[in-house]
Amino acid sequence: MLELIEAQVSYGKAIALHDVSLAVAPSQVVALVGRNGAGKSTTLKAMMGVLPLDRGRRRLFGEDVTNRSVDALSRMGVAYVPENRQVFSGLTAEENLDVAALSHAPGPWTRQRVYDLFPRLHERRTAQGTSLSGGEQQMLVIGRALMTNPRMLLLDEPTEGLAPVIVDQIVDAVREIAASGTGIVLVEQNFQVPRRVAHSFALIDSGRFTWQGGADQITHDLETLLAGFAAH
Amino acid sequence: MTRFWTRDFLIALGLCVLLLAAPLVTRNESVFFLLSLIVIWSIFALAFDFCFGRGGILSFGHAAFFALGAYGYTWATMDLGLGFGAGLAMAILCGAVFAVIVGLVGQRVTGLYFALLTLMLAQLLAIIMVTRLRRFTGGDDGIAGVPRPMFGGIDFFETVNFFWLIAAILLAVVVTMHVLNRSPLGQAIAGLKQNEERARQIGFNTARLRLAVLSISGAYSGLAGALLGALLMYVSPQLLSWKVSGDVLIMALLGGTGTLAGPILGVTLFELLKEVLSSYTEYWYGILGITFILCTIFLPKGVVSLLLGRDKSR
Amino acid sequence: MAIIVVGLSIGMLIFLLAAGLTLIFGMLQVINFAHGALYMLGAYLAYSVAMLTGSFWLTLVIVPLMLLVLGLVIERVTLRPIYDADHVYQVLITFGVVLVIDEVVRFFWGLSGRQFSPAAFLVGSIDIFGTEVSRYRVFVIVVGAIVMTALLLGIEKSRIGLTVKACSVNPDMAAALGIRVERVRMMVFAAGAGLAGFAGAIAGPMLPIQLQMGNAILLDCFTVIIIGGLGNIRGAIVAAFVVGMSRAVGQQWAAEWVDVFTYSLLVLVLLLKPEGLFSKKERTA
Amino acid sequence: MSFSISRLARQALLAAGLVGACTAAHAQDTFRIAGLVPLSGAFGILGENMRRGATIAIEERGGEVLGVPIEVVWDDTETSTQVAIQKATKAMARGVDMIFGEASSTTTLAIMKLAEQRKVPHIVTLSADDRITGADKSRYTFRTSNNVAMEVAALLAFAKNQNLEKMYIVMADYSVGRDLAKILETELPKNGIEVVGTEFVPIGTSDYAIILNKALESGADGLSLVVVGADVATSLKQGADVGLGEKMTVMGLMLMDETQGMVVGERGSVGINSTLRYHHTQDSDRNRDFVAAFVEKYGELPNQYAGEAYDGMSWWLDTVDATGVFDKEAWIDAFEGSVRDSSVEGLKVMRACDHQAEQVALFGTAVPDPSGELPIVMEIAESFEAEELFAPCE
Repeated sequence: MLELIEAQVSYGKAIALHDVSLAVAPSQVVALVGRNGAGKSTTLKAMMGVLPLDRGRRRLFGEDVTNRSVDALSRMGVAYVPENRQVFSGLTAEENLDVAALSHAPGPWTRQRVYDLFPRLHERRTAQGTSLSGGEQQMLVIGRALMTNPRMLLLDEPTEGLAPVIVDQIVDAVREIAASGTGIVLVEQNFQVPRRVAHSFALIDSGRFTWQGGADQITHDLETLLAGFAAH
Repeated sequence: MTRFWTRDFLIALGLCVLLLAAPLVTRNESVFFLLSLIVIWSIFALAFDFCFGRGGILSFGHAAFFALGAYGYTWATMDLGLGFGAGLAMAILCGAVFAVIVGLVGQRVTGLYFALLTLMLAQLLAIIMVTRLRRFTGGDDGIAGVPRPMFGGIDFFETVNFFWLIAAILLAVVVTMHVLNRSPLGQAIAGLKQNEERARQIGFNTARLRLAVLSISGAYSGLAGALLGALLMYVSPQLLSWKVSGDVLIMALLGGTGTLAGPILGVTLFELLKEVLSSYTEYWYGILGITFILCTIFLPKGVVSLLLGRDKSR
Repeated sequence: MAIIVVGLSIGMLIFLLAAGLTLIFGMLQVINFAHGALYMLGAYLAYSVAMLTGSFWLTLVIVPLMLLVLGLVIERVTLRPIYDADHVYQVLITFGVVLVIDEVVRFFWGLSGRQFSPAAFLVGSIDIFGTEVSRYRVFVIVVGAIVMTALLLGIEKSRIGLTVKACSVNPDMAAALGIRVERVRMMVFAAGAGLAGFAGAIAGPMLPIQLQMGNAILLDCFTVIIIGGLGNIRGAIVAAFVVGMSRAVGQQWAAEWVDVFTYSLLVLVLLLKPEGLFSKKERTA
Repeated sequence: MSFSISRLARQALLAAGLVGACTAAHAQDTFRIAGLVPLSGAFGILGENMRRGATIAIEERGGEVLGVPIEVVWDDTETSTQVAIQKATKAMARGVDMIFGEASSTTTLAIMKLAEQRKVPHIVTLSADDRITGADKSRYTFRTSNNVAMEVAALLAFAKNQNLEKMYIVMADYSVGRDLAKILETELPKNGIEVVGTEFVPIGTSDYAIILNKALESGADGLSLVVVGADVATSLKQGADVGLGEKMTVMGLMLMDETQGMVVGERGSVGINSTLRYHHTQDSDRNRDFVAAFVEKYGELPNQYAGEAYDGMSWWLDTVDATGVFDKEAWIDAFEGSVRDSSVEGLKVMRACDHQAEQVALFGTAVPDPSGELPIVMEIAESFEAEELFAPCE
């Protein structure tokens, strides 16, 4: 269980998150939805420890990890896929995967299993990571995150700008990863994608959570409201 | 930047006045020599910092402007037989012209690469001046007998008198720089440092602004070089050494960049430390090094930050 | 033939230094002005180790290790506290380190130059295709080539190399994948220092061991890393040989023009291809 | 800006008048010496030995002259004229009674100008440029050591006696070196020796391998290797790698002595020929005392830099002491024409016309030390009397 408890985060003097609490359990997919600039990515960064908390705590399976560094959190089983992907330039696709395994003990996720999940990556494994197409790069960075054998996975807009057929592949992958026991926080502006996989939702606006609940609690009205965000 | 009498400006003026008042306290000639060095290097450090601290342009090659100033003064006074004023004018011109050349050559190069470019251009100039222009520069031997000024019946070969003159010039440099910084040009330059992209969008010709920064900095550097030549009565291509560029960078950063008082304080601290330490211990050089390291870690905004505090209006 | 041997031996020495310099730049984005001082310290330490143990071979092992440890300390004490500050301050602090190392050398070894001899069979000359060349220089070339190959393989093929590359390219992402970036930085700096120490030890029997030995070669190293491209180790190899050979060939036929030519070339590289002649991709610094 | 300069200059004028009016002479309670020598950089080894030699000269007289203690301040000129001038100017501002140094001729020439302006006696014991006691001579500067002309004369005579046919010249690239090369290029052919090549090398060059190889391949049987400071060790050491001394007759100015031999090692040193300004084997009471004092204090034999420095300093201080007055001009008058029959190098005469000491010149060859203590010792191969080397004063 990865938890953010009453966290406040700010950039300089501007407060970006106000007392936000969010939790994700193993095999769970939590979707974080909101309009552009609402604080979705900031929440994710706060969970990963990329941004320090002004107030509040961060907990991983009951252990307080508020003051742990990013790399320590990664070694404890939290993986992060940033929104602009950040493929390592100068490295091949396969090397991009290998980098992730460097600081982690071997686990169920191997290079082979990532290739099984995304067969396309196997075909492009010797190509420069940065020369891959957008969809391939997205698969690469998800695969790279999986190579750390995470117990918790933070995905920032994995389907942004991708063709529908690729989006389907990503959605299938997310489903499969969750099924294997990993908890996932999925940040999306597009409501349609999380609707297909998420078990619960958090709605964020101006750095505050305005609504949280299970997928079954989403009413038609809410859906319209959420769909409205995506249009912005 | 609303008040004219900022705390920084007042401190810088105070330092100048302190220097000018030194002859009232002591008549020890070697003290004046030390103070003269402080004054001249202060002008040079201010010139460097105009480029780095105000304009945001890092240079490892300021020795070139400095040395060309010294040689310009020497040529004007020794070969052309011109007076002190004309010699200084020539020095300022030489410094500024080479700065413009550097600026034009490096028009498309920015940041660290520009700094390296200035270093290489200075090295190139040094080599050409030593090996190819031996006739004009005296080669490795340099030129001895560089004259000091003669006017008003004052004997400027007296260290004290010469010191008064250059301290007054430092005061003038501080005042003109402050006025310059507050002028529209100075404001534009400040904008250039903060955000070059934005400055361009607002409609400034940033390329021309960079040239202006460099030429002004080169001019002041040339002035400082000329005064050093006159103080030592000697010039040589050693002035072009990259260590000179390194020293001025260290002094400015030690004192605090982007201010008027900082470079003067940095130079003063550097020279005094050198003087005091070397009289107590043979190992002053290393202690100086440790001092730099500690200052960089614990006083990253320079010694001047102790005086300015968080004063935003500087 | 003599020219080639001399040129290659100079090139090897410059490469050993420039490799560390360029790796450190790639990883830390810092131009390490203390690199020449570390090289000089390596040469003096090698002299003392050779005097104390009587073994030339031991110097090649002990000195790099000593410098490696020193590198760890320097990184931890001076650079680590100011990583977040402007890079200019890191350059400044390496200037400070230069002053301290210079003083340490003056303190322990005084002002006069030193010299020591290599192992007996490396003394004297050897006949290669009818010209006599110094045995020691041939040795320098061989050892340099071994180190160069090891370094290249290490960076291109090993886990460590992969780590260093990832951290150089994108330290934040590397951290998010669990890599202890700070530790990698420290290691890279230390490895660079160790290489500088190795270069110093190997230069000891060939070049004069004196206080200013670091300054002269440092400018050559800057030349190499600029031409080769900052942070580019393959570029450094090619550029080191260009510089080494041009020094040798220049001395043979146009001694007075070598420096003019070198610096002009540098200015041109900075103007036309600031990322270096041998870089495929653009780098920002 | 010009406005403020002139206004401030007027104020400076007023103040200068005030300051000038109350300048008072102060009583002399010490004899102050500024020792300006390079202690670091390429010439560091020279300066350190000069300091040692001069220190013995001061200590042997109990650290006093004219009944007052001698206060000597050694300043490291860092092998840089720039720095030397800075320190000389400061020393003179401090009000010293004499200046001792420097090593480099360039620097000495620059310091001379300052000394003349400030009317401070200036003793030179190493710089050999002819201009110091020639074109640029000054009332305040004296040279107690050899000049280039006499060294070259010795070198030419030696080369001739060796029956060499072809000479290659490797010359340090500085003003004295450029002059020297011209002299050698004109004078060697007159002695029947062809000059097959001349190479100028910047001071501080770390790799002489290519240049020495050029000399080896030039077909010359003689090499005039005129390098200075740390370059001596560099070039000879790298020459040893390719057997330079065995293949050519290598000769130079102050190229080899016992100290240098320790740095270069036996292999590179044996067979090297060089002028010797001073040699510790000189058979005289004063020299034996000096060598003993030097060995006791520093644990090694004095080299030429130390010997010459000792000689100049002790000669000057003896002369100053004999005047009995604290008057710089009187000292200078006394030193002009002074005869030193007990110098560590035999008879020396300070010429009044140009302030150059007349003395013998020595030429030595490095041979293995029979006792095995040192890598090499110098054997005096030729000795030239002052009359052969100097034109009489006009």
